[in-house]
Amino acid sequence: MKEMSKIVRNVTNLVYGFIIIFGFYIIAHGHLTPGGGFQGGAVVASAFALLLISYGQLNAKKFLNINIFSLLESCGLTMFIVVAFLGLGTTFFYNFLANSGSWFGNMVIPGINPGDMNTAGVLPLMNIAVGLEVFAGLGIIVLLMADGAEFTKKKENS
Amino acid sequence: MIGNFPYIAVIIFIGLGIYTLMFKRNLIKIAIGICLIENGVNLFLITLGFRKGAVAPIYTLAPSGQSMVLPTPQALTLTSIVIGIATTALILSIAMMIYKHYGTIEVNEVRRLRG
Amino acid sequence: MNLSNHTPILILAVPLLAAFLIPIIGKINKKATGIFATLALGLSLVLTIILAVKILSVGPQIYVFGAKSSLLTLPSGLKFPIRIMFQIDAMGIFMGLITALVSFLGAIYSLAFIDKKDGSDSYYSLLLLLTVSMFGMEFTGDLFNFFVFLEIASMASVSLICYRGTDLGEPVEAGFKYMVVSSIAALMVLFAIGIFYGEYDVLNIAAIASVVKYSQLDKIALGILVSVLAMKAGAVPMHMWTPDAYSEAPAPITMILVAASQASLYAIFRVVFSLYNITLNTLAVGWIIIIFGLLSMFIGVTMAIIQKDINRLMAYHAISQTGYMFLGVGVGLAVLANPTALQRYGITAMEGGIFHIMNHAMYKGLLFLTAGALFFRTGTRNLDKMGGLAHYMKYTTIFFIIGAAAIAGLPPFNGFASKLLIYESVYKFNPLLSIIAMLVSILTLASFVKVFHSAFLGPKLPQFKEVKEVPRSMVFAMAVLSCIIIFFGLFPDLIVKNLVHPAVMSLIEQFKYTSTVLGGM
Amino acid sequence: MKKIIFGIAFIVFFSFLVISAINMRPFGLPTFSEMDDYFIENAQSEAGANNVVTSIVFDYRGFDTLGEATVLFTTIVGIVALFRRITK
Repeated sequence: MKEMSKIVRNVTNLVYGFIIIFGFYIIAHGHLTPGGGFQGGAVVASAFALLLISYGQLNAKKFLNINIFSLLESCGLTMFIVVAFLGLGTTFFYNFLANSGSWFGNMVIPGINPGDMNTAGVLPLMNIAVGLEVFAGLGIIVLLMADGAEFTKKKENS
Repeated sequence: MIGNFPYIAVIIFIGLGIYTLMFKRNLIKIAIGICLIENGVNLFLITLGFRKGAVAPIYTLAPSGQSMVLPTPQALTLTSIVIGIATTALILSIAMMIYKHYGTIEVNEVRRLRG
Repeated sequence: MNLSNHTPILILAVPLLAAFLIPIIGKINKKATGIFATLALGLSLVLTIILAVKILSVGPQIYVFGAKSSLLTLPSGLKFPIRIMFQIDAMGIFMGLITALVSFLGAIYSLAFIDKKDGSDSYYSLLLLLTVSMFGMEFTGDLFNFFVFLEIASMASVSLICYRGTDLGEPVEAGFKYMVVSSIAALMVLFAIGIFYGEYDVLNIAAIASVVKYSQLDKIALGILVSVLAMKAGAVPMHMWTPDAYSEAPAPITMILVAASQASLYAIFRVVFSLYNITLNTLAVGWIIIIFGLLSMFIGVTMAIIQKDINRLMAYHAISQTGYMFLGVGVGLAVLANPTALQRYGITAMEGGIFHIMNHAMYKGLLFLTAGALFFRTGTRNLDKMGGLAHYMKYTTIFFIIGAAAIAGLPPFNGFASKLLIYESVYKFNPLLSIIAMLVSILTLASFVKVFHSAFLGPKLPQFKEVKEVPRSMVFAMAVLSCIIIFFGLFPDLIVKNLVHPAVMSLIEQFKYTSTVLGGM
Repeated sequence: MKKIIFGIAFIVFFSFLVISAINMRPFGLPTFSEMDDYFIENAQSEAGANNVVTSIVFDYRGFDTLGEATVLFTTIVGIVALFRRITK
């Protein structure tokens, strides 16, 4: 994949930060508004895909590192399963923080309400864990497939 | 019959997917066929959850006094969409690997897949 | 915190956590990943045995995820469960024992078999994930959860089949074939789940079983589920993926793939017996399953005889042996609505079929491992190029003889025990079926005599001068399997009475399955 | 020959699909909805989340979500294993 024109690169520079922030917004508000870990993670990963195609694969390798992504992915999944394990006092996946008064533990007003970030127990934690996993995972997929495409093209030319 | 129109759309999706898998001999087209079936099934699940005149099942600033659509199919579809992404990614990588080894993505030119 | 209540989830969660951690460990030390995976699977095996003892002495176990108590299936006066649950009865734990044992031995065998420098962290991670998915398919009591685990199983097995695909073309082709087959199967299962959800608005297997009406839609759902799961299990009209996948995967993975296709087989039995039971037309469905079995037995063995590649030959035999399980359980299903015939020979036939699942996993695993050992030392799978290997690989030869005798149904080994149960009970149902089964057994013996003759007997060949016995961990895995085969062959009554009979009864008595969830309704 | 067999199989399968589509309950009018009504009523008090879908995804059916994340992880590990010689 070659570097694209200067217009594309400049627009990418302008936009990708906003895309990432929007993705994290979706992840963080998963328990209040439409969205959640998967959707937000996919949005963040699309920012990486944008960087990859506008800067070309070789240049993008300088700031997108597969090893870091792979570490983040494992961390996200481990965090997810550890949160599930923490409920093991009662059952696996027990929502031990909901309505407890501590972290994310406010009582929610039944019925229609404007929404409170500090509710829903382990759901926000799991959203963050899954968001981390999904954006790192999709990032790895995109980078690896770009590598593979480059390799097959090289073989075609030779 | 006209009330069941969304289900007809679903089976057209699935039927097209199966047709592609059976009669097309190109790896990328086979991947597209699988995506079509997957979209059909996702559409089917979402269709099951619809309730006439209802709103999305989210309480944050929802319009008052209206019923909500069934939430379970949405959760199931979310799961199956992510699984679909994973399937597509894996099948395309395998197609790339086959292209690397044989220089073609036509099934007829690859030895074992012919049968 | 009482951990003994949480054994069902720990069986899955321990290997799953290990699989997530292995990429991180692989960054630090590549060699440690194999040991780590083996330890996790060993722990899982110990937990499975503990759970099995508990289930066989106390009764079915339930584990509800996220509820206030792990036994709380019905919250606050509802008539149906809303949460995902594990529902493990004697049949589930029977399959669980096979899975745990086979994957533990597979990991031990892999320690020497897999090149440590080249991507071994991915390999062990996928192996753990495959194990987890098989456990999930066998333990779950929720249809959608079953679909999720089916997808994990297909992804992990496809990746493992393609594992040698970096240098060779064939593994990738086999992987592509299996990928297409398993995606269609999983999506059709999801379609059937959608039909059930649209009709009854429940996803729990026991809850659906209590309301199922066998209407037109239920018939279509049954047809879809049985045909696609039979495709995943490798029954004959849809068997085209089996020889490729079994012969191209690394040997320990092939052994686990056999167990994975048996998990699909288990799902068919679960659908037919626990979900529908006598609401369906048992005679017709039973005969359909018997015909699947007959076709698999006969076509599998006739295709096997003409093969030159040792792995493809064994793969066709695997198809053929799957036929015996279909035959035994199909006869049991056909007479399910008829209590006297069920008592007279139906239960025995099912015992034979279910016992054969375990026996097949053991001896077919052993045979694939010996084929892997031959490939590991000689580098070829072609029978025409082998010869005289008994001079160099004494242990492998002994293990191969044990496995071949077991698969052919010779007396002191376990294959004989289960085949005898099938022959004598099926004969009472329909003598012709029993005669075909015996004929297939004879053809199997002929085929393995050929393999033994061309691979092991004969003079010493010059090109195999450097060949020596395989490393110790591989010998250990094969030796354990051989001991189990001999033990099962010597004391079949013990196993049938304590393990197989409870499993059969838990399949037949649908009422027990639903009442453990729905509380004696 | 093969095409004819495939064609017959396709027609049979498609007619099954058509039968199931015709027999399905009417669109937009669920016959039973006890499980979903339970979720809509109790998600706020039990899981404490305004978004009922998220509370199903991560609380009531959390184990499915673990499986789903595992599917993604499996795929990634598989692709890494498949491309391990190329990316080096």
